Amino acid sequence: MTGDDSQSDTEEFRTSRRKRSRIHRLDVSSLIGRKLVTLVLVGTLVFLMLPIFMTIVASFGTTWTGVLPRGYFNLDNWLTVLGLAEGVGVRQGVISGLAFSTLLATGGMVINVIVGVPIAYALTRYDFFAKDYINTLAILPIVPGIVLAVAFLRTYPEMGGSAFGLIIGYALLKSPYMVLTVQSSFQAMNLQQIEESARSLGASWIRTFLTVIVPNAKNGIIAGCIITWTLAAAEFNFTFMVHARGPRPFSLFLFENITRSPVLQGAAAVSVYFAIVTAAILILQTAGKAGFTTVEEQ
Amino acid sequence: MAEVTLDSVTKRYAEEIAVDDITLTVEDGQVLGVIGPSGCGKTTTLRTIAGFETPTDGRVLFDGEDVTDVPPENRNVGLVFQSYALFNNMTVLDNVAFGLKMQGVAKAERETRANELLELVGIEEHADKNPKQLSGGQQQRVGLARALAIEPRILLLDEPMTGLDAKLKDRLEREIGTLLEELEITALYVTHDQREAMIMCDRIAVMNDGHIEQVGSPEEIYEQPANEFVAEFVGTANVLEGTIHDGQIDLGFAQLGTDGLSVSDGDVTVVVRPEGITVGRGPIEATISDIYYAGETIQATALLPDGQELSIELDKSMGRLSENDTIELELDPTEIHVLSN
Amino acid sequence: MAEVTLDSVTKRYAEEIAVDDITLTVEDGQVLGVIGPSGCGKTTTLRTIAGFETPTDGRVLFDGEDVTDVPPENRNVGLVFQSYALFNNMTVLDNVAFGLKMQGVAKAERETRANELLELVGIEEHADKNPKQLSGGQQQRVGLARALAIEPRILLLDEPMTGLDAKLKDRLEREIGTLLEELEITALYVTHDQREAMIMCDRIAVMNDGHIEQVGSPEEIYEQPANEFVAEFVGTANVLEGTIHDGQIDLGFAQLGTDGLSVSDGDVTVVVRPEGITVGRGPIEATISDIYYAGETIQATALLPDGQELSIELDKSMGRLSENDTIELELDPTEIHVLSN
Amino acid sequence: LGEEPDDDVQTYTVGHGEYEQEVSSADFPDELFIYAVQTGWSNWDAVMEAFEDEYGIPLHDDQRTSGEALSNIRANANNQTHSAYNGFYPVGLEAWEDGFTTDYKPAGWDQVPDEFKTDDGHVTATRQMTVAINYRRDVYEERGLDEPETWEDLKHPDIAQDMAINVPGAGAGLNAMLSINHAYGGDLDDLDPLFEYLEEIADHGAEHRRNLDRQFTAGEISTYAEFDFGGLSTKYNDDDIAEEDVGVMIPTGPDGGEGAVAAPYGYALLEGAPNPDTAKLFMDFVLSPDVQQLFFDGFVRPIRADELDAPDEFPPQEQYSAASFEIDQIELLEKQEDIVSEIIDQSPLPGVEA
Amino acid sequence: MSGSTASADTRNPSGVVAKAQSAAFPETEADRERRRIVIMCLPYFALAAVGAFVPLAIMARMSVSTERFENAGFTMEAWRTLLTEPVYWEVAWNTLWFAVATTVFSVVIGVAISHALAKYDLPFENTLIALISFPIALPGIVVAFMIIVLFGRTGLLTNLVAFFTGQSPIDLAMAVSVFGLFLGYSFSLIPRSTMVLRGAFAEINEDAEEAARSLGASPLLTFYYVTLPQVWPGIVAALVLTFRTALAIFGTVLVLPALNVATLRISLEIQSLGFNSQIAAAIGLIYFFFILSFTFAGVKLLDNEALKI
Ligand SMILES: Nc1ncnc2c1ncn2[C@@H]1O[C@H](COP(=O)(O)OP(=O)(O)OP(=O)(O)O)[C@@H](O)[C@H]1O
Ligand SMILES: Nc1ncnc2c1ncn2[C@@H]1O[C@H](COP(=O)(O)OP(=O)(O)OP(=O)(O)O)[C@@H](O)[C@H]1O
Ligand SMILES: NCCCCNCCCN
Ligand SMILES: [Mg+2]
Ligand SMILES: [Mg+2]
Repeated sequence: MTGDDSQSDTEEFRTSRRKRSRIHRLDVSSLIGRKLVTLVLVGTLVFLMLPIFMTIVASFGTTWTGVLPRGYFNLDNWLTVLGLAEGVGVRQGVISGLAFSTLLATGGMVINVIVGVPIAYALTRYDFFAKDYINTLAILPIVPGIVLAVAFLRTYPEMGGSAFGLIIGYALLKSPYMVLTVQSSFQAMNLQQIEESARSLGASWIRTFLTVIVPNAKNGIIAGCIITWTLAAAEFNFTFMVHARGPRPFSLFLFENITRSPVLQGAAAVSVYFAIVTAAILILQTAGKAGFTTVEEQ
Repeated sequence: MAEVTLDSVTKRYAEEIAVDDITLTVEDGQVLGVIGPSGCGKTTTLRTIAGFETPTDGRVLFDGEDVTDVPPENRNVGLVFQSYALFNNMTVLDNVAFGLKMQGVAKAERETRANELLELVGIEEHADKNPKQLSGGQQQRVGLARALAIEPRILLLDEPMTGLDAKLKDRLEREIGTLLEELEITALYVTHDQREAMIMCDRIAVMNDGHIEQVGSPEEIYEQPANEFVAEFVGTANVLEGTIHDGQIDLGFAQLGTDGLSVSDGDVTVVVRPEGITVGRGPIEATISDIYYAGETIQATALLPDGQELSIELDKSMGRLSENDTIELELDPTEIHVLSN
Repeated sequence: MAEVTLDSVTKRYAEEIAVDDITLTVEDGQVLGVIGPSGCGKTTTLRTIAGFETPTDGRVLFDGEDVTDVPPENRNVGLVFQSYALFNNMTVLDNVAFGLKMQGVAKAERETRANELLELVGIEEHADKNPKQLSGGQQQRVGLARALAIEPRILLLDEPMTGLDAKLKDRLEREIGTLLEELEITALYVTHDQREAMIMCDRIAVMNDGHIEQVGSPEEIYEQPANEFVAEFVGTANVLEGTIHDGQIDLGFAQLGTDGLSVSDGDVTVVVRPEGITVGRGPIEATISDIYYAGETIQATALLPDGQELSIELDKSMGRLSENDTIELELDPTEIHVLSN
Repeated sequence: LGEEPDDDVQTYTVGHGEYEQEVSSADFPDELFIYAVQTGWSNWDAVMEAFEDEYGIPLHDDQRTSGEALSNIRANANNQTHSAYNGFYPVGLEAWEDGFTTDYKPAGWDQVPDEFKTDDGHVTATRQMTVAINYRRDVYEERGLDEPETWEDLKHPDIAQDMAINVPGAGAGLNAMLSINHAYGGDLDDLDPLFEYLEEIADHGAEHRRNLDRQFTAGEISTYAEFDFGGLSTKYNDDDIAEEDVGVMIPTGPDGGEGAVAAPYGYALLEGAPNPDTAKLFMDFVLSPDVQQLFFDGFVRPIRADELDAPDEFPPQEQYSAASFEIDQIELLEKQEDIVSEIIDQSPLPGVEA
Repeated sequence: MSGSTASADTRNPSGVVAKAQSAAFPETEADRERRRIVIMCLPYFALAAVGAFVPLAIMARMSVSTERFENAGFTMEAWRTLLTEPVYWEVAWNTLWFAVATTVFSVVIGVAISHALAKYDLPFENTLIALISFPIALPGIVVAFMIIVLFGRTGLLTNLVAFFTGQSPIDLAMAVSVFGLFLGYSFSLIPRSTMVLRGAFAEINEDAEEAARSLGASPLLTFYYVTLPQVWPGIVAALVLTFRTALAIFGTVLVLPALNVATLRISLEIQSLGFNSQIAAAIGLIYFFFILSFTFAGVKLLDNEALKI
């Protein structure tokens, strides 16, 4: 074979390779436009992520006139929303409100675990009387927080302003998220046989539930914790009506900064929220990993 | 180790009867195979013994003691599932040690014993892995070691090999069979593969539609099936109809003596296995209508002049036969089993 | 019907080579079995022929025509999957008629033809049901009828029996085998069950790790395996090491003549199947270390004085033997296959 | 909570006339809850600090608007969490009418003009704010606009495009709109002049928005109708914007007539207050001349202004004289809800529902 | 207890009383299981009773109270007002059409994304999924802020368009408009619908798709005849869950009040319109029963498997 031949062979080979990579893919989107579908994906991603990113960036800016915020790196917005800035403006302890809200959200989350995990389990594992109705209730967003709050205060006047009332409300309003996420975790497990294995090995039912079932559903439970925690930490409607005394819950601070402050300051407030959400996610994931298992995750 | 007895156990679900008045004893140290078509009640029977199902009627006895209402965790029964059902939140070692932990065995001791069991099933080097990292066969060994760790009175295995690769299954069948024998453990082994049951079990129960059709040794089940269902379900069977008179069985295409058979005149159904048919010589003329080379053996279908078909087995030494070749057959009277008369 | 040729086909994924330079021809009307361990590239080979994978290198030819870049829908290839892959949103009849509908065949005509095919596979009475209402075996027949309806040039079957009940599998193997033969269709039949391949296929390709280790008739594969892998993978094999000198094979425990074998002095590896070992008489003394009643046969392991083990098969007529019994064996020199010398 | 030793207990005399009584420091709470007494508004920072200095009682920083305070009072009808209402005077009258207030006349009550207190001592005004137009002088200059003097001037497209009026639910918003309505000849029974006006500015991009001062300094809006307090405190106290860039003027109607409501703010002791005595102490404190002066310092016109010196930073007195007017608070109370809902239904400006 | 004498009837009690009794004092595994179910459901019912059922009953009472601040007297006035005042019909209509529109849009986008996630070899797929699902954890008021950041007067996109067209950003700002609100809803709903749909798309039987192709179906026909019917239940589940969520969104519309929907109206009744607690309660009840029956229909209609996030 001469060098020329081998040259043209390679050439031909390349052409056919190129042609091949263009042909038929299985999915229909190649026809209506894989490009279009990818564009939708990328567009959605940008739509969802860009404002989050811009919020964080803007919170460190000095002005935002024109396309992009300018004047970095500036902590004034953060100091202002955290109540640490000199001069006029709201001085109330934002930090204490944050701590208070963290406590409330954690309380709501804990109740959601206690309440949501068992019922999600019962609904996934067993067949029983009125199951469909109970399932419906368990995943129902009851009523908008504001009217629930009015009814709540009318039912329990003494709970006005109590942290306990807020925790109960958060637990109730956010429980559907816990039930739904944990349910999908249970559905992905071989629930019955795992449970039966543990029991045949001498574990009482409750021990089985706590040491085998729950740890195996940990991803769903952690996901549920994250969602219920972050939503409770910023639950505005119910808080707004029921909160009266004690440090001002974070959600009210957030709402005020979003609706009543210039964009850069709002951005700083929302960034504070992102920061605590990120911290909560990291803590919950770390705690979840450490607490539930004897093996390293792959 | 214990003797298990099911005493007239019935399990009824809303729509149907899963187990229908079963009475059965598995003797101490015996491995009972349970075979039968899908949905015949095998799993339900096992779950009733383990205590997860409350029988609608009847009792479950371990060594004569009524355990019908004893909770599963107090029965000391080991379970092995087709799906492995391992605890993915624990290492392989902790899976095996779990039962001992529940018994309150100290950590050091239970880990020693769990390691011994992992060695027994040949996967000691994987002790610290997550079960998910193991292959199917390895996971099944973990499942077995975990069940054995509590030294169960009874071991229940529900299709533990289904889904494994043919080659691997072969190896595991032998290994687990040997292990069960050595440990002298009482076990119920559910499978839908009759060959597996014969290789691994001391006795076999053939179930159908919630009933037990027959219980016996593999030989009994294979050679003296109680009825047509068992004959057809276990191995290849030629079930033939005939009549008896004058001490002769008349199958139409063949007449056989009834020496050694206690039969009376009238209609008769007999079972003849392929191995009971001698090929190459004999009074029956037939044509090969189908022939398969199957490695170890050559299997064929012989078409008789009266239109009946017989499953037969050819000897390789007979040389190449092919479809439409004519052969001579003889039924061995001693290999004939009378089903009903 | 067509002849299929794979010409130096390689399929590389990011991490690994699934199919490694395979060249293979399936002749018009032939059924080629493809066997090999999990992950060896069987499915990838089939998908390449069907057009769902573009080979990294090499060509696929149908009747000499390069179809490497023809989209699947224009190849006229029938596919049958282990998972059945039926369209659950259509009736059984519509499943079978789907391919004809795609060809633009008029409704009345395609239904007539679909009904014919359902009759062919013996499930005409289920035509109006939803596939989910059928048993596994019935669903697989629908899958087959659906693939056959388009009168494909080539039929590709990927483990169509895996997951079926042993009994049902047995029956379907024979039925489908007969059907493929009658239709004289070119087919590739993937299975991990070597017995199934032998029963159903004209020729068998044994794959391992992306390569083809051997292609040949079932007899060739079983009786003259090309290498140890094939010998071990297909059936039960005793692979023995020995030396040749003076026209004698010395296996340590036995000496055999080399009549009819073309071998030279030196080390040798031979394969002996259990059927090649006569049990009951002979010069080799052994102890039974393991014995299984398997219905049709009794399988055992014989422990030789030098510690080697041999898989053997016992004749039922030999009466009850059990573990630790001593037996005498003889290797049949004509049944020995030399692997390497 | 341990009992304080006896010798630390102090008593104070509070109340006007028949309401005179002793309050004891033994009854002081750890924190006093009064609605809408909050940092960042009306110089309450200084008032809160002074009160704590004087009596050692911190006040809860209650960041509510008057309307929010009223909703909270109503929602907690069966168990009040705060001791007193504070905020927009007519909203206080609503709470009074709903029966949530109780009678108490603080020391200095007699100094409060009659039209700014209820006879029964339930609601008492403590300060006053006048509707003003706050505008960015730098932006106006850039756009080549004249400084505004009347509501009419705001119809200019270059002004209306980034102008905002607070929502009707907020006192500042409602008063700004009542001012416009009055300026164009409407009254509490006829809001049509307001809607005609809003129509015109809506076409150019004006909106309803809530708390506007920070958005104003950030340049998101260049003009907003608010109280004088808002503009003045931004002008003089806000580091983010130069003093000369903020203009505050009291607008007249198109023909130079009245165009700026002077709106009273006040407080009311709540029925069932958790700490009534301490609340009374606070109410007396707020009405005392020193504290009234603190309001002045924070650009809020105290109710006892006549007794004090007004700072120079306020717009010229002539603007107030020419433009400001008062609304009958009792009449407003009766009609307020209908007015708010009518505005919500009919305002053409986006953002009205908030 | 001695099982030996137990008859079929005593082993498996029927009738509610007998069942309750056996669950309280279990003797058989079946009884113990029944007790477990009760115990597992109990915490939820305790919370729901305290936090929802009793307040809901009080709310029902509230809607027929003659007094605004306490439950007293009886009048149907609030219900009559709801039926007769056109503004409430408008609120109902706004609520429905807007929830339907945003739901359909979000599910369509979700379908495209799930399809891409299931079918394309995307880089960093797990990160992508994490990013797309993250907004599920964001409350409505924060979501509204996201829209302000993009489309407000200082918004990035507003100013970008302004920069290129030379128009004033003030004219271009769309955050507080029905369009802005639409995007705000979509910001919350797209991640939810995508997470529901992802399951359906991940479970597509690709073998069946390949079977169809080999039978001569083009990619488009394969999608129509084989893929779509498989993902349809997932799409319905996504529609159900997304629609429910759309009805319940409040924080976003509170910050971007461009359309008077039920949640906003409830807030308005309580805050700005003089604490019309009776009307707010009546709207709340209608809302509750609407979502209850809708969810129940969803649970019945769909396989449980499909109803998950
Ligand atoms: N929880 C249940 N509720 C209702 N019917 C059930 C239940 N469990 C089993 N059944 C029914 O009881 C019968 C026996 O089921 P079982 O699982 O014991 O069969 P099996 O022999 O193990 O079958 P397979 O070989 O398929 O595992 C079947 O008809 C099954 O449908
Ligand atoms: N889409 C893919 N991407 C990457 N690797 C793949 C892909 N498909 C197959 N492989 C790899 O290619 C090799 C061959 O796979 P293939 O499915 O052809 O094996 P197989 O012989 O059919 O196995 P089995 O018997 O388990 O079905 C395997 O190692 C597999 O992991
Ligand atoms: N920090 C927000 C200020 C809102 C205005 N408050 C008005 C209170 C009236 N007293
Ligand atoms: Mg079973
Ligand atoms: Mg494969």
